[in-house]
Amino acid sequence: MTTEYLVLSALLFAIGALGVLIRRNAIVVFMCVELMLNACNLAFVTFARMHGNLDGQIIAFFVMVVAAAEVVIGLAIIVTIFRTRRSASVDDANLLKY
Amino acid sequence: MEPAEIIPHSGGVIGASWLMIALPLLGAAILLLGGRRTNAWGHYLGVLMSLGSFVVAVLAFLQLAGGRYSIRLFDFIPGIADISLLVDPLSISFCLLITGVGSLIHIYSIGYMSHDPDRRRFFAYLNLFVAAMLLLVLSSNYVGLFIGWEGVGLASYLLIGFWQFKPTAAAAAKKAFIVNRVGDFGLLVGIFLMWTTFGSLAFGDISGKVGEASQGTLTAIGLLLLLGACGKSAQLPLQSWLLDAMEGPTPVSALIHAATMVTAGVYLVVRSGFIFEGAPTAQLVVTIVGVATLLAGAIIGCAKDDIKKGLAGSTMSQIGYMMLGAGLGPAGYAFAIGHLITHGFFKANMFLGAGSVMHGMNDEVNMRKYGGLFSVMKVTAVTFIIGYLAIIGFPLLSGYFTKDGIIETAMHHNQILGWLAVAGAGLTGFYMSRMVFMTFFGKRRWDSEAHPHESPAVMTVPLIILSIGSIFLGGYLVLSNRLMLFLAPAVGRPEELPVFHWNSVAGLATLALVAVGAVLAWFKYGKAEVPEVAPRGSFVTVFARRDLYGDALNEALLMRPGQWLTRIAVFFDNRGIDGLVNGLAATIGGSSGRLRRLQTGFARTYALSILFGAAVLAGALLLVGNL
Amino acid sequence: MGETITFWVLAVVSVGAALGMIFSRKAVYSALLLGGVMLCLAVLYAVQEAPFLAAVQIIVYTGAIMMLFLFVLMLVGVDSADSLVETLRGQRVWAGLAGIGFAVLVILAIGNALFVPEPAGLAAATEQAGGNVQALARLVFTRYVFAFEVTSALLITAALGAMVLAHRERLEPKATQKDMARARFAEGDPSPLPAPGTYARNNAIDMPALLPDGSVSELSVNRHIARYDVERGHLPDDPKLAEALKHAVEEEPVTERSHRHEQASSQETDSQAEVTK
Amino acid sequence: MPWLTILMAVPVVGAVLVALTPKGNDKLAKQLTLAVSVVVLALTIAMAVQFSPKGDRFQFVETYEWIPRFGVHYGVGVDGIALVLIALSAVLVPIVVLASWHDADAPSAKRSVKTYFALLLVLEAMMIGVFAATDIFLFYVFFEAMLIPMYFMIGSYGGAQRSYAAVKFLLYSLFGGLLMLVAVIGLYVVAGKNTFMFPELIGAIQDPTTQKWLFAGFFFAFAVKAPLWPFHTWLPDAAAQAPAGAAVLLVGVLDKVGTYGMLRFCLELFPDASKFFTPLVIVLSVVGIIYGAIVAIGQTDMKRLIAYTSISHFGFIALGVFAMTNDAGAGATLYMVNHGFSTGALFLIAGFLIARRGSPHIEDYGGVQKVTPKLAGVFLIAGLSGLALPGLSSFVSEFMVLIGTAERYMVPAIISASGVVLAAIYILWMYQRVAGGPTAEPVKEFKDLNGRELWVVAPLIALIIGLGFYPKPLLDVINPAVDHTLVSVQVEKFTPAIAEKGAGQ
Repeated sequence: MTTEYLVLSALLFAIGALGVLIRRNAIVVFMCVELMLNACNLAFVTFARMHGNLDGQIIAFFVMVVAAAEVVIGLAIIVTIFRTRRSASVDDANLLKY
Repeated sequence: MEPAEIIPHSGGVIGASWLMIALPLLGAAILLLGGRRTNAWGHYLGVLMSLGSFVVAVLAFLQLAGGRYSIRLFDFIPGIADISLLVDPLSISFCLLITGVGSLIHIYSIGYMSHDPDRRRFFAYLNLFVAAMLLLVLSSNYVGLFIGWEGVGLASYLLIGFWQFKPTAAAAAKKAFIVNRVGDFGLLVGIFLMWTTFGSLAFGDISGKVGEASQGTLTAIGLLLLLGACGKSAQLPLQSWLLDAMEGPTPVSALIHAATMVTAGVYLVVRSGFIFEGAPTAQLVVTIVGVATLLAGAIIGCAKDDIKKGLAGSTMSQIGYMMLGAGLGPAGYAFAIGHLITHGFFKANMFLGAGSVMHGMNDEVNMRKYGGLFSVMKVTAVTFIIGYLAIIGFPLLSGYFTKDGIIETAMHHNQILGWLAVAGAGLTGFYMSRMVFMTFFGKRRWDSEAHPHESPAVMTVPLIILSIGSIFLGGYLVLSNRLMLFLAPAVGRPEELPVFHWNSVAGLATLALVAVGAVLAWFKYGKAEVPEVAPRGSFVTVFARRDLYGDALNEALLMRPGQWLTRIAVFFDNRGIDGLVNGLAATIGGSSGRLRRLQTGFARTYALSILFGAAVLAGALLLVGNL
Repeated sequence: MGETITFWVLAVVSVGAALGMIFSRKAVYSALLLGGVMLCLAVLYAVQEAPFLAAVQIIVYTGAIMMLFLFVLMLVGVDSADSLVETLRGQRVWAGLAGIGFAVLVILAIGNALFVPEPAGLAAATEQAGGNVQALARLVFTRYVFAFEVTSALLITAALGAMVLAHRERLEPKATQKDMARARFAEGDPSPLPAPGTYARNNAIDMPALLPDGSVSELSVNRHIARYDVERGHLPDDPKLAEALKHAVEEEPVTERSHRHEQASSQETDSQAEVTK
Repeated sequence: MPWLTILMAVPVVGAVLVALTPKGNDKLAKQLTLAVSVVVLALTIAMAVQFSPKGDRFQFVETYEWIPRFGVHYGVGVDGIALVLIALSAVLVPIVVLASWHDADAPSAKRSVKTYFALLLVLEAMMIGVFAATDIFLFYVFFEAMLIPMYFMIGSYGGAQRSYAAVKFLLYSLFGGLLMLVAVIGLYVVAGKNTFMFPELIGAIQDPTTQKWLFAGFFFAFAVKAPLWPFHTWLPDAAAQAPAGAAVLLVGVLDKVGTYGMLRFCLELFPDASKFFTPLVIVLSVVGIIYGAIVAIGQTDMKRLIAYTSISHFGFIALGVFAMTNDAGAGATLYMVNHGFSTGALFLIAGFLIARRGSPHIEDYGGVQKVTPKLAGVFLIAGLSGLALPGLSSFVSEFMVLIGTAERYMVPAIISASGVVLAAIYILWMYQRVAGGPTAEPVKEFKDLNGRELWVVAPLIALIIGLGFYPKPLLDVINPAVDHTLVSVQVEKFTPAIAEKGAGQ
């Protein structure tokens, strides 16, 4: 049974990654990142169950905390960029190059 | 007869012979470090130190009595060489010549340099020279000899370039040093070869072991030493510096470039007699070089209008005679040294005389502007003429005995060499007569502002003393073989002592040729009008005037290729090696510049590459898991 | 059996929602679909013996994080739809390849791995502590206490960071009421904007007001209402009024009031610039 | 008493104090630096007096564990070779401080005056450390760390092209150093003795192939550092751009680390590889001697010219090291010291000339002798020392190197000896153009040496002349150390072609 969970997790992760690659709206990209994190959490929870060990759940818990912090900062950055550049496209923020 | 053994010695005057070197060295140090404070009395100190050396030399000579003593001073390079002195008849003869003639020239210089603001420095250099020259002749091994050898080179450099502000003087000084260095290179390599062969550099050790060395090695060493001697003594092919060296003050020309330093090559060959005697080929080369130089010098002397350069050519020629004598083995050594000593007197005499003439003629050196000076400067003229008679071998004067000895010995040894030497004597008769006639006789061709006058006593007294030596010294040394017997403990002597014949074929031929030369000179320069501007002259004259194209040859063969080589090397260094390095840097920089275009700034492109990387990793894990 | 059904239903829903999320044009839809995925996952956590995480998932993710997303979407502009035309050459193709390749490889890896046929279950682990939450708490405060403490630092830092990032530095002193009044009088139009319908012939809110001199005041119409009218063709019969409405729609971007204010401030900066010159 | 640690600590503490001096009081910083360097010199002399040449090989040994896990020690100690080089550094630093009194004041300097002097003291500590280290890892650390102060001294206080020169210097040295690091680690691993201590690692590597690889790593670093032809092009740039004082330490001491390393590490750790590579090294050295001299002749910039003469001289040193005879080895070691003095003097005096004229180009001078006889005089003496005139110190060492080389390799010795002619050309031609001829207009305003400058050159000239006539004190210290090194290398002693039996007859 657990294998299916893992496959689902992999699928969700891949979909999230794809979203990161093809979407330009920074907020959507960010959502895709969240999706990837969630996919990982699913895998952790599944592993916890598989091995009869709560550590996986603890890690998932920490991932959530970190994700929360990350979202706060990430969104703040997006808002700041939007405020100055009137754009939320990740392609527009390409000054750091060469 | 073999040379005598060397005995370690420490006491007495001989034990204190290091004073000979130390005194002038101290003088030089005081004068150089003391600066302007010593301006007032510096020249007296210089003379005093030189005289002090002379006194020590005389005392040591009196105590020597034919012995050979070594005096160890201090350890120099442990295991290779120490600084120690060898006092024997050969070295003491040189000491007497150097300090004796040197002191006279010191005294003379007080007058000659009296108007020069840098007189103190001049005396410091003279003292330095005397010290170095004495170290050269007194050292008991080749390392000490080499130090003195280069020391006199340094002094010569400093004195030729004494008037550094004259570009010609600065260039001549440099040239002298560099050409000498070529010779030094030979001497240095010779020393290496002796070290690897004998494991020692002391004269005593090497002469003891010389019999065990192969003849090839000895020949190689001999030729290398000869190269050194050629450099210092201005023998072919390293003769070109000597004529330029006349840029120095005249006392310098007299002391260094006539009487003493240039004869160091002869000293080296005689001192290394044990090597040359084992290597007949090297000896033959020595004699050939000697004869070639004596002729070349004489030819150059015939064409020079500059009185000092004429004398310089003559010096070359006379050293050629000495070299010839030195290449003839024990029979020739005594005559070579004898000629060296008498030449020291009469050539110094003539150089100082020339200096005296120049002193009176506003430093004019062109003999075509002289003429008829006899009546104006009698002392100078008479002493100069005595020197002249000595050098052309006027019977019973010094040169007659010593030069004749060399010619006779050469004739015994090899007829061709002998006759060439006779021809050289004839040339000597011509060019020296030409010099005397052009300078002291004939019409006065002076410049309008020239007011020739006799020099002060401080200059004429040394001239008189030297001319006395020029008259009597030769006869004293040669008759009854005094010098040969005196030197025998140091250099050996032939089994059969030579006997002096006034009526030998060679001697008479020499006299005849000299007379012919003198008469020719009289017709051309005494009786006939001497043009004030030199006529173009024949091919031979031009050839001689240009120093037998020695400089041109050097320039074409060494200087120009050298300049090219330098330019190529500098170019190669900047463009080749450095270019390679900088090119590598530029390549890396360029490719990095292109590579950094990959950083587009689009976060999504980076994310794509990350995902690819992750996929590759996953694939790799899968692959590894399956293996 | 029940778990299997739950899984398959939720799996299909969550994958569908995820795909919808990445392909929908509008960011708000994406956000809602993501919320859906998270809810599905919460249920799956619950199924997999992680009730605490299921609750946290709903509270933190769906409750807090998704709300933050929506807030930001509102700030940035809901109506700005994302163009789906790709601008980077080859990005979409390669992204698709990499994504599919990655998924396939990971799934292959999972399929390849040797798992115990039946999961061990967490009963043993939770039993001793007396429940999932207690067991987690025990772990958090014993073995992971350091990480936990560090997390607290992280959260504080994040909060501070967000404040710093969102904070806008005031470049000029805050305008007092006095300043605002002065500025308004300096503009030469101290009166309030005319209310719609003043001197109107009917009392509809979409009718432009007439000024005392009988002319039409464009300022009196709310432009959103005007746009609605223009789009639906509900234009008044009076051509003069209709013209005023259309005009109001065309001048959409800035309202008259803010327009005025901007002019004033730009003049101010111009004069400042002159002074500095 | 931990002499060597004190010797390193004093300049470091001094550097900190100098860096802490109040801003704007440059004079205090300079005086403090001078005082510290003189103290170091005094301590060095005190230590040298206690050194006994016949005693243990390494003396004043201190060993403490540093990184026990990898067997890295803080291990210091000196033998005769290291002692004379430490003494060289200790003598040169006060002279350099005095000579560069105004070097850092130039408006073009990028950093403050006190920084320059603090860097100088730090450099001194590192120079002492690198020669004193008996732990190879420690040696490596000093070897690389020395680059830092020198980089800043060139890059912040140098001439117009200083950035280029400083970066080139750094990159060259780092590149060599990294190869050496690989070899150091390789040595540690292959030897398997879990230690970096040099005395314990002698003879640890027996496999010839391994020896060759490790030798190559070490040698390359040292060849760049020395620098040996063809790795030399950083030196003329760095030396020409560095302020005169820094150039003295760069060429006088830093580069000696290269030749010192060859003698100490390459030869003893990898004797078989050294013998294998000897022909190559000798060819490089001989090429360097001739090539450096020829290129020096063609230079128009005084400092570059001197730098190229140094390349020629380093060829002599490397030749002496790899000739592997006692005379050549001792000569090479003595050469390292003498070269420091003579080239140091040349650089400093060239620096005085440049400070007066503001140009390093030879053609901008002329007739200096007439205006400033003292300056020209010391310039000539330093130059003559550079051309190895007998009676001056370089002659002894050059003679020993050549005669020692001749003992085993006659032809290279002869070719190298021709360097004496070329040396005369480059030095005397430069002197002729600078000091001879008519006085150039700007030269007429030159002032002769002032008191400070006299104090700078007088000790150097005294040492040059003194060691030229009586090198025995140094040789007595050096000879046992070199003998010891060559015993480890296991080379046969030189015997002349005609054996000693003839001596008694």
